[in-house]
Amino acid sequence: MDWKSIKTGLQDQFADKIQRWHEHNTRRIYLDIDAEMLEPVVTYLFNTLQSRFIIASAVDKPNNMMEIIYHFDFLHLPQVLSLRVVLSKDRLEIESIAPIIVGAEWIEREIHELFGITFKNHPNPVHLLLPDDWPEGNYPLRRDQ
Amino acid sequence: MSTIIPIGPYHPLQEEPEFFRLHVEGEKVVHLDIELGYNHRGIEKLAESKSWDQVVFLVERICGICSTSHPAAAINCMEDLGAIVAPERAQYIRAIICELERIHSHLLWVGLAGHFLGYNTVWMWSWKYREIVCDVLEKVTGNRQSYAMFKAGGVRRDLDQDDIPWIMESMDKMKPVVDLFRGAVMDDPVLHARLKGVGCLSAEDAINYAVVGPTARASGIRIDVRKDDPYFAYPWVDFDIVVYEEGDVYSKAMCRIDELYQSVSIIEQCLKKMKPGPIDLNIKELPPGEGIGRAEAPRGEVFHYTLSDGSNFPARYKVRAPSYTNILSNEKAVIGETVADAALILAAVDPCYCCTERLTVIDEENNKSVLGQADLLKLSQAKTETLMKRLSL
Amino acid sequence: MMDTINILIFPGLIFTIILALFVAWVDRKVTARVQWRVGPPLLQPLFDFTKLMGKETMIPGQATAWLFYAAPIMALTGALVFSFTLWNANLYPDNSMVGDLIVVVYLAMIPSVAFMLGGLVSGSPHSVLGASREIKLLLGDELIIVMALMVVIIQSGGSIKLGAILDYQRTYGAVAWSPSGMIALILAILAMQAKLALVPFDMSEAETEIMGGTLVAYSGPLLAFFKLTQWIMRAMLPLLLVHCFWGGIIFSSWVSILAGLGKLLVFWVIMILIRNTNPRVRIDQALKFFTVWGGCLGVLAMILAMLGY
Amino acid sequence: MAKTLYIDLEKCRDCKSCHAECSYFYHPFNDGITYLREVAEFTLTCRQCEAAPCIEVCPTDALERQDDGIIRRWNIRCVACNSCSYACPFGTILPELIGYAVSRCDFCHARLNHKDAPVCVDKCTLGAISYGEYEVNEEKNIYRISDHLLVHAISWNKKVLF
Amino acid sequence: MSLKIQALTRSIWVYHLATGSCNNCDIEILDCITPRFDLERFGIQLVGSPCHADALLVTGNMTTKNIPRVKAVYEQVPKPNVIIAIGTCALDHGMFDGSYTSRVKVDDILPVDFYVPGCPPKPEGMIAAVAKLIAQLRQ
Ligand code: SF4
Ligand code: SF4
Ligand code: SF4
Ligand code: SF4
Ligand code: SF4
Ligand code: SF4
Ligand code: SF4
Ligand code: SF4
Repeated sequence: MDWKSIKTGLQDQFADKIQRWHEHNTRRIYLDIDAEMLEPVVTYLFNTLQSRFIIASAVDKPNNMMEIIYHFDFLHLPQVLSLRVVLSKDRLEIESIAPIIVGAEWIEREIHELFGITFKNHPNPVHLLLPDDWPEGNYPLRRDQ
Repeated sequence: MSTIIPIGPYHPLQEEPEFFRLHVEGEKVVHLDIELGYNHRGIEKLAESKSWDQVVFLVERICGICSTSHPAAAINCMEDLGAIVAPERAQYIRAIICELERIHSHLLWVGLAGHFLGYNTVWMWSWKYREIVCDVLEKVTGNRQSYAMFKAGGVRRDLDQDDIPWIMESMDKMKPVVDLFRGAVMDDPVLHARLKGVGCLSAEDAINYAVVGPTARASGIRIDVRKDDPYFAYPWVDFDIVVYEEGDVYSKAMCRIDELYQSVSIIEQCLKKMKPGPIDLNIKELPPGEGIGRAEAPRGEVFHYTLSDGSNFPARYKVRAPSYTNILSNEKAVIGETVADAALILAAVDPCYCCTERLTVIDEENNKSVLGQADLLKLSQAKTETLMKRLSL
Repeated sequence: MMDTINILIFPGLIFTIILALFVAWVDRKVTARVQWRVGPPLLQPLFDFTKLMGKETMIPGQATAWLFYAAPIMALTGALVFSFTLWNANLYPDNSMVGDLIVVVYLAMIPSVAFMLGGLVSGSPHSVLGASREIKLLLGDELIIVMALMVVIIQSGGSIKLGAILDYQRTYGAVAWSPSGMIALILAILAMQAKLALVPFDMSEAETEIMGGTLVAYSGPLLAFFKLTQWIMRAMLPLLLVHCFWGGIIFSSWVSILAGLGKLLVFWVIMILIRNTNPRVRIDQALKFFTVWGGCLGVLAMILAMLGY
Repeated sequence: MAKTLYIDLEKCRDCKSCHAECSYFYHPFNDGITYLREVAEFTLTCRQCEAAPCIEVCPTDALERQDDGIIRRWNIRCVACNSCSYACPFGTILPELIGYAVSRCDFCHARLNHKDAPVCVDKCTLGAISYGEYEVNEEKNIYRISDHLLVHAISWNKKVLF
Repeated sequence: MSLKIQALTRSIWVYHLATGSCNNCDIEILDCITPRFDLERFGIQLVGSPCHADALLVTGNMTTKNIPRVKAVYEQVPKPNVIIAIGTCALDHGMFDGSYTSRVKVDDILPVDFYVPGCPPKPEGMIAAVAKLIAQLRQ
């Protein structure tokens, strides 16, 4: 599978759902999508395009926003595709992708404890890194604390 | 009733504390719980209060074994952010350091794996030969670990042209060593029986758990950042990706040993191709924006993501170490194996070995440990012995 | 007077301890050399021992205190008496008071039992487990030792006197040179290895193995006693083999004394080499090995011995 | 007309220590005003010497003259040794402005949407910062530094004065 | 100088305790017992149980999650003993100063006797430290 067909595949499949397609350079591609679209896009990426999940990075953003960036790559291709999902801090909730990709389980737990984002339908939503008696509502990587 | 075997969090040979809970029924492992966080130092947060230069030093201290792969990913990340291309000589030097580290790390693994199988002598021997690499690193970078060589846009120290013959010589010394260890693993029927077919991770699971590095390559997945997303001097040198199909512990071991040859050859090629020239661009600033950096650590792909606001401190720094995904995959690999093998399987992904060194069986009812780490170690070593017996008698 | 010297200096307390410390050093030195290391200085075991004597003793909360104290003392006493008996048998083979094989075998068992006891009462789950394994192991290796010694007894005309065994060998040559004796010796070496907790249960110096062993909760002087017991047994069990299979040490001339010590050295080296070149055995495997293979060979050796081979 | 930030550098000169707080989002220790003052000083009061001692003395080549003649400090290279401020014969580089952590100011744009004044305005002890609609006026020594910043300072460049 | 101390200085058994380190210090400690450096020459050896230890080597920057465990281990070490903090982390958090997971230093929790700075200290450095330690104990 080459990058061109991946690109056309994605664009055909989710033409109007992709809010922004940004190529930082030929190897680093950022895609902005709606939170509701995450599940179908990830399913498509993982099952149809056979991408490999790398990790998700959450970023606390100004203006009451929180971002989760899901990074994917493809076997034998240099491209890293990053799906960006923006959440409002008033409703920090997103569908878990761990049911689709097992490898996402830990990072979602980690994001949950460090940023306070809730992952719906996560198979095992408990603390990963912090002690179990870590105060509720204290999210160390958030900037408002 | 299933018994719980906690692994951790302290043991003499261990490095950092982590905690596994093996649920066992009889001899079979039925479930694995992993508890992390004893080592959680909040590096991602700390990175936000360090300047770009300091971030390189900080990520170097994520882990001492991979102490150059994190900086490698970090500078890849910064160079991606600032669209910087470091000078050629710097790229060669970087590749050399990375490969030296791979040799040292793989030898370290071989030694500790030997220890785990009951061959303490192997441990001592491989660490003895590891000193060759440490010497080279000390001469080139000034330190045996934590080399502080990399910076965005170049390297901090040049490699002395006069040292090259000596480094070449050291690399020549490495080859018979690798032959020795390869021969030991290949020809030893006990090891075959002990390692083959144990702890298999299928290619499908490898993708599912997003494993990387030798753990993935041993399952037949041909991924290697050095080839897929070339960085440093890797596009200019010739090397192969070592792939084994079975996904068992034997494949993982062979994968690592074969990579030693590749690393030695890459270093030699780099030393030959290197020309005198500038080693640093002395960059001025990093623009606002995002950057992604990847590097192939001895244990697999290291991934860094950063967000810059244009100041000299990152606004967000995300690190994904290879063990992060590899350790989780144990959840799959150990199921259905015996306790004696479990320790070995956990160790096979090279999760900074230590993680596997802390086992105690806990009786679920009164939560008292009844089987210690040493016993598991013994179980593991005993199995080798049994096999030896079966094969030789 | 002679008796006091006998008991306290030679071949009793002091001599035994010195020999034990020496063997402990040889063990560590050879191990180090095999691993490309320099190894500890000659007096290292002595320093270790003295240091432990000066340390605080911690009694684990769950331990049965008096048994916790008694076990190491019992172990050490057992080992000392064992060693004393053996040396006396070699020194004065004609003295009928020196005891017989059955006594010696029982004496050799005392330290193992004490180890077990210490492990069981210290309350630490690790040591309890270690102890329970040692019990199992004891069943296995004791059987083999008894069978091997049976061969000796049969060969030397049914006598269980230590002196008689030596006499026989001095007249007809060492037991080990006969086919049945050889088999018995090999079995005995393996069993000895197990008894010394060297191959299957290395509770010795190796740092990783101590955790989970019977000694895990011991500290200070009590640990020192246990260590010393271990060293004494390591030095002296080979003497039992020399005595039973190789004609013992003859104290008639310097040459024969040296030759005797040479025999002892051979066994020490065999012991250390086995220890260094082999991985460890799992408990049930060891048991199976001892009961099935060891048992068969033992029976075979006994039959051969009865047939006069 | 859009609202901009306005800094009276002349007032700042009398100030013993800066108490202006900054609500910049990404770094808790960020001090946007310092950064703005640094840029303003370099733009307006620096004499832009031909053989600039500050550039000469900088051990890490962190100072560089831009095409428009204005000196700029590159944030990755600078190690905050303060040599430049001692070398400057006119005292225009204030040591307290040359910090190791280079701060940013985003003029609190996105967050406040031009409705309220940024926190630095309220926290400045001498009232040197304000937020509103200002006009460039060379007569009154008000200069534009960037789209969102106007500064009042006596510029040496002002030919009339010399 | 008592015989006790004399013997102690010639036979130091160490137990190695990582409290959230980066592994480097720990690897270098292990390096000290491998062929190149071979600390067994001085009677120093790693032991597996804190009950047997004379010296506790503490590395790492003491994450909050580790504190109870570290205390539990310390209580098992019989007196007389020495606590040696190895590496900059164990001294002063080093690079990790200010992290939200580590608020206290090693010497807030354990009575540290010796500090070996370095990140990581080289094996030579650790051996030098041990030599100094022995010299001091003998006084
Ligand atoms: S892969 Fe292992 S050695 Fe490397 S940084 Fe991660 S934990 Fe450390
Ligand atoms: S407090 Fe106000 S007047 Fe004082 S230095 Fe800061 S900005 Fe200038
Ligand atoms: S403070 Fe910065 S700019 Fe000034 S001389 Fe030092 S390094 Fe150069
Ligand atoms: S204070 Fe430090 S940097 Fe400055 S001159 Fe002295 S040693 Fe050099
Ligand atoms: S020395 Fe002072 S006045 Fe001259 S260019 Fe440098 S900062 Fe400006
Ligand atoms: S405008 Fe906002 S960002 Fe700029 S200095 Fe003031 S408070 Fe800080
Ligand atoms: S070793 Fe050198 S660079 Fe490191 S802290 Fe000390 S003086 Fe600074
Ligand atoms: S002192 Fe340095 S090398 Fe040692 S654990 Fe800390 S960061 Fe790692």
